[in-house]
Amino acid sequence: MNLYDTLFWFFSAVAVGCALGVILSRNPVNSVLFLVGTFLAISGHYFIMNAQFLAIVNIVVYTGAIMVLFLFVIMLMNLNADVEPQKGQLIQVAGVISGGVLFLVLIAAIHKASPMPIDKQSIDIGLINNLGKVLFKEYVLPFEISSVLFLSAMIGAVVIGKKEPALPAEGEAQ
Amino acid sequence: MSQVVYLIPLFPLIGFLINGIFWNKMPKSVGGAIGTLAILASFIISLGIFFEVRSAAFHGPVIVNMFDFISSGNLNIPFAFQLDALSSLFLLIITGVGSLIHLYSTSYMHEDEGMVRYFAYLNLFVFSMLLLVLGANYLVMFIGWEGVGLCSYLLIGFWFKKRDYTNAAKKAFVMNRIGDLGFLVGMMLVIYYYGTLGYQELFSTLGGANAAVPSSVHSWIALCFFIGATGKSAQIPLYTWLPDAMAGPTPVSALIHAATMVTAGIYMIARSNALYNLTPGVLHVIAFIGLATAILAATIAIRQYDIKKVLAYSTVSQLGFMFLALGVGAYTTAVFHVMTHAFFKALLFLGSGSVIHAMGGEQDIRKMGGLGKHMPVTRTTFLIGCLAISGFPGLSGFFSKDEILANTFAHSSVLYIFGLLAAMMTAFYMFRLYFLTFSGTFRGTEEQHHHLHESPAAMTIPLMVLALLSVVGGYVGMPAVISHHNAFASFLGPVVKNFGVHHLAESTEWILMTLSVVVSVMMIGVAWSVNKKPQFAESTGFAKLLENKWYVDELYDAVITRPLNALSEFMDKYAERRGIDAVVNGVGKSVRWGSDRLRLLQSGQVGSYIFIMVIGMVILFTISFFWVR
Amino acid sequence: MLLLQVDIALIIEKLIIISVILMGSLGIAMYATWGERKVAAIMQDRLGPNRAGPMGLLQPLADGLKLFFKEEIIPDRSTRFIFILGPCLAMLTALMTSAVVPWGPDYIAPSGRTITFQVADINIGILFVFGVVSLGVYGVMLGGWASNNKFSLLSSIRAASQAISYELAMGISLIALIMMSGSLSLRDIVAQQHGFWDGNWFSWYVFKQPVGFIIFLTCAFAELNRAPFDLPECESELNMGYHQEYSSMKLGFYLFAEYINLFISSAIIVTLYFGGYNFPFMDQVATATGPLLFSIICILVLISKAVGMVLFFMFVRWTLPRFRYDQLMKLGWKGLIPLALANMLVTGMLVLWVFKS
Amino acid sequence: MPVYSTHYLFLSLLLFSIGIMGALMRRNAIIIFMCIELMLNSVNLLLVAFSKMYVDINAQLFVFFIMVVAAAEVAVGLAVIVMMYRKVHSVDINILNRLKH
Repeated sequence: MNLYDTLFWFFSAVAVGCALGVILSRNPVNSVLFLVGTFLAISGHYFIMNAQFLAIVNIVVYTGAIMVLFLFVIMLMNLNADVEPQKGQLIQVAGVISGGVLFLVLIAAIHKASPMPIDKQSIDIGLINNLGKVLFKEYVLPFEISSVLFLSAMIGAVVIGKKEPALPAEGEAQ
Repeated sequence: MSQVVYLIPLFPLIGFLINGIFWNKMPKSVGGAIGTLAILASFIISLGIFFEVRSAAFHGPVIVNMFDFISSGNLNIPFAFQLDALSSLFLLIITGVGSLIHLYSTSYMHEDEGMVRYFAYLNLFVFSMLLLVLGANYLVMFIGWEGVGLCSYLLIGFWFKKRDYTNAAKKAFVMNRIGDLGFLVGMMLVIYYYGTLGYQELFSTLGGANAAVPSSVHSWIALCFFIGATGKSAQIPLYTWLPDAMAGPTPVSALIHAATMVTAGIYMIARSNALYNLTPGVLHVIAFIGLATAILAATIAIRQYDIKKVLAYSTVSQLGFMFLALGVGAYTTAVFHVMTHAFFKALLFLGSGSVIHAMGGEQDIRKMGGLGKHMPVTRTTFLIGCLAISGFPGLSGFFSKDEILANTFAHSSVLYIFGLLAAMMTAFYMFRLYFLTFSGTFRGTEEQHHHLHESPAAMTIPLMVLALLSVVGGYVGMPAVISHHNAFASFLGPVVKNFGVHHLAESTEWILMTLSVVVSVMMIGVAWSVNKKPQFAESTGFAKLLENKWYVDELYDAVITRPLNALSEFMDKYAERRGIDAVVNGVGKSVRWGSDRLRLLQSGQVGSYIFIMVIGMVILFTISFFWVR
Repeated sequence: MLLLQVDIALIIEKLIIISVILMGSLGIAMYATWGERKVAAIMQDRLGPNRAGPMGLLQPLADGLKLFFKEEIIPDRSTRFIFILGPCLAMLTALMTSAVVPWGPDYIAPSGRTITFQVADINIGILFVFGVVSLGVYGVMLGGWASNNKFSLLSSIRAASQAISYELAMGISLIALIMMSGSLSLRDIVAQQHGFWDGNWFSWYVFKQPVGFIIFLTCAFAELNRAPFDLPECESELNMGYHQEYSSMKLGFYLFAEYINLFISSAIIVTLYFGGYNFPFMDQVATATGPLLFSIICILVLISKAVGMVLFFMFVRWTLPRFRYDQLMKLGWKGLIPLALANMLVTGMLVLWVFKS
Repeated sequence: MPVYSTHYLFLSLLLFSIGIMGALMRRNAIIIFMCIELMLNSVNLLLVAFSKMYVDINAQLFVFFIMVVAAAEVAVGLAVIVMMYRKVHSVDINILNRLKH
């Protein structure tokens, strides 16, 4: 068992464990932290697959920005385990069963797929200059469009989150 | 010159657009001038094209492709114009007579508030008519065909405030549509069997190597086209719209319902001569229908009192003559008669317009009489028109009608006798009209008598030009016995191939000519003697039958309209309400019943939606991975 | 670069470097507290700490000892695990940044072995710094929230939004620099600033990117929560800020993390804009001395530059008054980001049209 | 036991299914939103694995774009949730059943 495989199993265990933590923990803040853990584990996977750029971008975007926003919102609303709405036992069991059935169906469908070895290290396609060349040559239009998407999402978020003028101002730092 | 052919329809289109867009903002004289000048410009280019086609350097038809109109699979129909002897001749007739009538209209319609609108319609009509004759395939012809039908509708119902007039317009439109259906079916048959609509492609493959197409198909196509022609050219059984169409302004009657649009059917059949030459049976039908129409319309014309109705029935009758000529295979003769008829019938209509103008809108000839004294120009030109249509020797009608009769005689002497009968009646009713109108004493009111006057120059100049044409127009097609060379027939020869026309012995032709002249002159005399002391008693018996147009309208009403109405009512009450409505409502009700139950699934809880979505995903995956192999 | 191809010697070498850097940063951070008090004293014309040891040099040790022996208080209604996690995260992220800083030039040992004075030369060093900095927010946020104190919560939210807002301007200002350098690796960037005078212009990026430097510096103030942007811990509004409920070594962690951050940020600023370990006439020095000595000189140069930067931070803290929160946000969003964008645009045009080589 | 592409396949499927379970089990809109992010990430992981497997860089660019879309989605989605909280003072999705009426 070499380092690569060890790291794979380690990150996989962390990812799955943290993912379970996300859905099982009662406190939303804990969920967020577990999700951060999952994302870090996934970034670790990217690292060992030598996709360094994506790994760092994953950290910066997901854990550094998106999850902070989640945490932000949860803190603003002061959500904790006490106010967490809970579903009935039956619904939860049904959710687990249907999710599990979906998993089993998909596994059963692909379990015969011929395993191909992941060429872990020898290829530098995940490095930033290779990625950048393709991104700015072949995907320049999607890139530009996604920037427009970003802009519109930003404006949309501002418009949605804008206070109605009738309401008194609330302290929100967003 | 042929490369600028698109200008010919373009000018009227521009005129239409200008007049149509600014119809309520423009002074009448400007609108009239624009309309007239547009047609005049077209006429000038048409003249150029005509001389180019006539020149020795011209070989075969020129096809000018404008753009690809329909391109789908193997079917490729370009928007193309075809220039040859036939189309250039029709161009001349349309634009020439058209510009004269436009000029006439500037004066005739001057009192009318909708004059600019009128000119817009008129330009649109000319545009459509030019498309009809210029098109290099049946589709372009059909566009023009529908366009002229539309304009005819618009112009007949021009004074749409009168209910009768709009009804007449509707009648014309519906009748035309019935014929158009035939044309459409014919076109589809052509596409189905030949995969093209272009004249050149179609006629070159027609009946030749393409043996896969059964010959009966040719007959069906020919018949369908002929049905289209009967609608547009007012033949039995679709002729009743034309007399009613006299509701429109008189210049419209002159242009559309005498000179141009109604000859579209003849143009189409002459154009499709290659097709009809393959189907002698259909030609017989055409000849028979044409002759029947000629006689029927002539008999009706004898007992009409409306000046325009007489002319209308006369037009129907003359169109019947043309179809008779087509039916006996003498296409060039038919086209020749189209041309001469365009001259003298337009002249007669415009003359009657002049009379109506003078009478202040009165159209009943029983209230006229003695007008010749007051309007000498109208009288003289009208007389020339009457002589021409009656076949007086030396005038245009003489040559064309005589040629038709000669060809008919060569075909069958029985048909000839009936044709001669129709020609006799023509002379009679035309001169009955003339005498009742222009000679004798005035029978109208004092006020009308006071107002009688000659029309202004804008109206009399077209009359004089047309009268001149009516006199000399025939000399281009003098029969071989007189000039040894029928210039007209040889001009059209490359395009229009006559079918089964026998050449008569010279002596026979002279005899036939003399006979028809004698008969005509005789009938003029009869008409004079009958109308010397006109009395308008309530007619009885046969005369009444004629006066009521053989009760054809009533017959149609009883045979077609009423049963149809009854059927519709029946359908409305039972099939529609109990059958279709029940089905439709039943579908609605059952959907409603079902959705009442399905609604319970929609709990409004997002969670349950996700649940259902996941379950659906599982089921779909299961099916696609494990069952569907 | 193959990330996971390692041998035992390399692992040992890296472990040594890591521990030295950790110890070094901790030590420097310790004395930064002393330095800060001394600077404050100088600015306020007083003596500052002078009891423990000569010139009060033992003061940081005494302070550390005091923090160790303080009573550990965990508020009753706090979220216990996260309450402890907060300072740990703050410390962790503070220390992680140092991994990509190149402390000195390569030293080729007599055995032929190349020793790089850098924990990891990943080719996306700057992005790594960003990733870690963005994680640094968690320590503050979680600590403030877990305390279950509204002042702490407000403070941590302030800290987080301030950090997120200024990260944008910081990143954009850095893009301009990256455009010029053409590499994300800090090692390459330092190598490009070799010496002091390169050809016909200064080689340090502070001269090539003055606007970018100013933006970056301003953002660094905000990221470090230091005056004039120390809104999260402004006593007049929020008592003590997010570490109000902390005591003992957990408080010590927070304070320590701040000074470590201060030092590492200074090191990074120096690396990016002031040539890192490069100094004028370094080639002559390199030939005059042996390679080992030269490496040590370089490391000392970098550390002294960083210490100078730290002193600058301190001087500013005691010079400028604190901003108001809305002024802070306005400066960040309406001032620095557009400026950084314009800088990026101008740099891009220059790189594309003027300096195309 | 060496690592093959199927390992990544199973791992990302597992993460995806956990995400789905979470979306089904929880009523907190934010948690559901987070579960969606988790599912997106599992797909990203699979894409990167495939990109390594086929030595194709395009898959990694798709990951990049998925991140962009996810970020935009979070911005709008969280704004919506904040707005919802402001109106009904809860993030329970079961309260949002206006669609029923």
